[in-house]
Amino acid sequence: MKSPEDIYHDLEAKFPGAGITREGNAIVVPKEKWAETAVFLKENPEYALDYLSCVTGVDYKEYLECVYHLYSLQKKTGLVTIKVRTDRQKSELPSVTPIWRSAEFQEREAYDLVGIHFQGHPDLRRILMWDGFQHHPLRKDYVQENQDRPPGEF
Amino acid sequence: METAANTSEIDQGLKSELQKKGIVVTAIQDLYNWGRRSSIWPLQFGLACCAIEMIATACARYDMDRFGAGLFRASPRQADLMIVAGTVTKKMAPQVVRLYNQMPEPKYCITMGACSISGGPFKDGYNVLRGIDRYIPVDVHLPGCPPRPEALLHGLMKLQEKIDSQVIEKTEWYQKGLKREFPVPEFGPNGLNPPYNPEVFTPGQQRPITV
Amino acid sequence: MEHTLSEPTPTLDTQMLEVNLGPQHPSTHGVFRMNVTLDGETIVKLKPVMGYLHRNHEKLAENMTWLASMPFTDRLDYICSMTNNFAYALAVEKLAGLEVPERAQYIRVIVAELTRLVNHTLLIGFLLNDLGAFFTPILYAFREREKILDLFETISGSRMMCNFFRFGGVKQDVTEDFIPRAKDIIQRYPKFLDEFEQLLTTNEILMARCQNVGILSKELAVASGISGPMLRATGVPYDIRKVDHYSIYDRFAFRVPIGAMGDVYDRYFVRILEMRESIKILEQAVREIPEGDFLSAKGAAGAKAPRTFKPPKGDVYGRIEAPKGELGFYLVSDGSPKPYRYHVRPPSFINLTVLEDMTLGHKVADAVAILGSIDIVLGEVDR
Amino acid sequence: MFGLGVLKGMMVTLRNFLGSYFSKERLTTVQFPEERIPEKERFRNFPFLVYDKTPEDPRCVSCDICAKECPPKCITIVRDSDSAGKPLKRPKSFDIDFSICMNCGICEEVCPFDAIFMDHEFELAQYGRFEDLNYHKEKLLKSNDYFKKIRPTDAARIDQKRAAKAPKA
Repeated sequence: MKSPEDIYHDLEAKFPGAGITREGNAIVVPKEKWAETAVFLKENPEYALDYLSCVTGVDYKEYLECVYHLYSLQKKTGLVTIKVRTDRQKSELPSVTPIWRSAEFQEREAYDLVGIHFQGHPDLRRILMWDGFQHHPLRKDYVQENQDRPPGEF
Repeated sequence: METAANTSEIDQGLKSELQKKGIVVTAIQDLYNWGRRSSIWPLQFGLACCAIEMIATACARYDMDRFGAGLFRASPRQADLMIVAGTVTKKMAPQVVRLYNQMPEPKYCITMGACSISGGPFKDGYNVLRGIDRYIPVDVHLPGCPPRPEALLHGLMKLQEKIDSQVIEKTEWYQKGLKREFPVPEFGPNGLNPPYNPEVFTPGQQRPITV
Repeated sequence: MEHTLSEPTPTLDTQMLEVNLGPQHPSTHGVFRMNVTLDGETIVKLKPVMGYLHRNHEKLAENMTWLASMPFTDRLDYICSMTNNFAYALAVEKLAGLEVPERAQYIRVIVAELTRLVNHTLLIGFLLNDLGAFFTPILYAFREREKILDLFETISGSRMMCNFFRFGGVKQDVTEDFIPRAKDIIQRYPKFLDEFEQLLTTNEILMARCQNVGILSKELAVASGISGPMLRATGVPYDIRKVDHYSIYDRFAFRVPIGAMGDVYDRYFVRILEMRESIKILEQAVREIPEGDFLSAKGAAGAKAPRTFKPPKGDVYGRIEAPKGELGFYLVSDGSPKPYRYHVRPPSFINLTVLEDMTLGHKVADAVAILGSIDIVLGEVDR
Repeated sequence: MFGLGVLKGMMVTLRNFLGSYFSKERLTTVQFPEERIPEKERFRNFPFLVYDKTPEDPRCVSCDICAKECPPKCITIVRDSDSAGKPLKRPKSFDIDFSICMNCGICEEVCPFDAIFMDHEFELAQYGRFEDLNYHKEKLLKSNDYFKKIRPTDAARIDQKRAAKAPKA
């Protein structure tokens, strides 16, 4: 199977000058190029990465990062990790739900807990917290409410 | 625990004498309590891991039916015991309080497991309520995570002792015109408000044990 | 057979009825809610609502040491606590590069496969409970589960929350009577499975209620990231024990059962066959378990003083074939004794993605059966 | 015949019902209060403190490691100090909040002084919550003989280790 190393070189060749870099065993793809790269990785018969196993939103204090773990079921080949970054205030990322349906709930969870807005997601609502909740609890600067405060205060 | 002592007027000597001859003498009070104690119908209501231990208690090996409590009623209208088995999250708390309100009197509540007593291991969670006795009165607290099935049976026996010791005239739920309706909390921007029900709960203080 | 939506007959224009199944409902295996829009009895729209048991396991793990999260992984999928520990231990060992001694590997495989037996037996009990056989199959299932839980309690100390794995091995060695008792259970389990199958598999009501109900196609299953017995029931031969070669599963000969139609009956039957395969693995593992130490020296030091256990900076994604599907842990370490980010990839949360596609056009009673066949546990769905 | 499968299922139930009169294995109910399941030695419910001779000097030296390592943070220790204010190697108060403890046994693992172990007692249902479930030092202290009674092999191993270390210290 092509190791992440080879995939990185193929991606470099396919999208020259797009700023795709490598970090450990992961491939960092800029947010603008992520939609095309995703389609390329899925459709290309060499990789056939048709199984998106896990989507995780991570808050790195300066930027937000979304980590995708991809597998190929046809070739039974192993892990390809893709990282896509966005800044904290205007956290926008292209959604991959149209490409891999398994991202539907996981992207809603990343939006709900870490606050990454996914454009093109069919139904981007909160999935774990109630709809009136106005914070993103897994961010490092989230402040929890005090449950012992007198009933009148907030 | 200052529950009203069950002062039935029959003196024990006469009672045991008659019992030898096969005549059972009892006060209406004892008969009524014995009837309620021996057929507590729990609500079929499980939240988390303790619910699996509750089902294991209801199954063959520990057999809750021997205490009359084996018949789990799915609708709150027919249940008179709510075993809060599992973590009560802020998103689920309004439903738990609404269920408790829908149960007919006399109703009892056992908080099974550390999570429903005080939030347990998850008490620092942003979506976890620190104990259901913030909104509804709880009769028996059952620590453990999860408590063994035998511990749940012991908790049930503890509740049965409490029911035995109740005297109708003094019990809270038998007063005329009683309206025990606990307000259902609403969802706020960062949690539930009100965070607790002042009549039922004051942070850190022991609520007087209801009769 | 494609279900066509029953168009309302011209003379009778009925309204669409919006019904809430859950969060307090006997069929939802805990606190799970389905907003169902009904046209008469047929389901037109079904929106799952979760989060009623969101206990913030990932936020809590961020300010606890690596080992302190181990007892919390028991509470993720609270029916199979050993496999949750297994996935978390494997992920951290991959991150910290720890070796696991031989005997510990065998103990891990034995308890993981015993947990698979418990999980599948319970699932079939709950599935039949949803189909209306109220509490009879569950009594059989829990009778067998008690035997295995007694075994877990003798070695780990707790029936359900075992907290038995440590990074680099297991917490304590198994007691002397563990192997003979495990052999005894393994010998008697096929007899119980035959009795269970005789009770259920050829039952006409079960066949009528489960066949051709909730059909899931292969392509939709792969696209939606479905994993575990649900994926194999659609005919995709994908078992992480065979693909990832983790732990010592390569030493055991076992087959991966796959279904044909992908309906509720296939999911039921694939699990029965998987139990028989697990028994084969257990027979080999119990025979070949070597002597030796149960926890590596570094692991023991880490367990004795968890705050000195600092894995190197970096991130890792470790996954195993949990009874419900692919259970993965994505862990980011910044070199401190506390994880920087701790994410759980729960199988039942993602298997719910296709709940709506499977239930459209079916009756409400079928939706309850389909949800039962997906095998969700809310501790894992909501984390 | 259509009903054959259902009938076979009923036969299984019948066999179990009749079998329960003969084979003990099918009659699994344990009559809890009178008849109890034999306790397993490694069963861990709630922690308790061990003292050797008198409850006044427990093995615990209030080093606070268990309080730091406890996942749900349910142990609070206050170190004792003598009249001159010098801290002593003894806890003045040692509280475990049983309504938070998750029975995980990590305090027993990390304690370097073999002072805290997991108990077998599980009949702890209470009516009150704050006073009744917050166990103080007096209620937690149990003798080493009690520890030997409930957990013979562990107690033997610990005593042997302590005996080997004691003469040198």
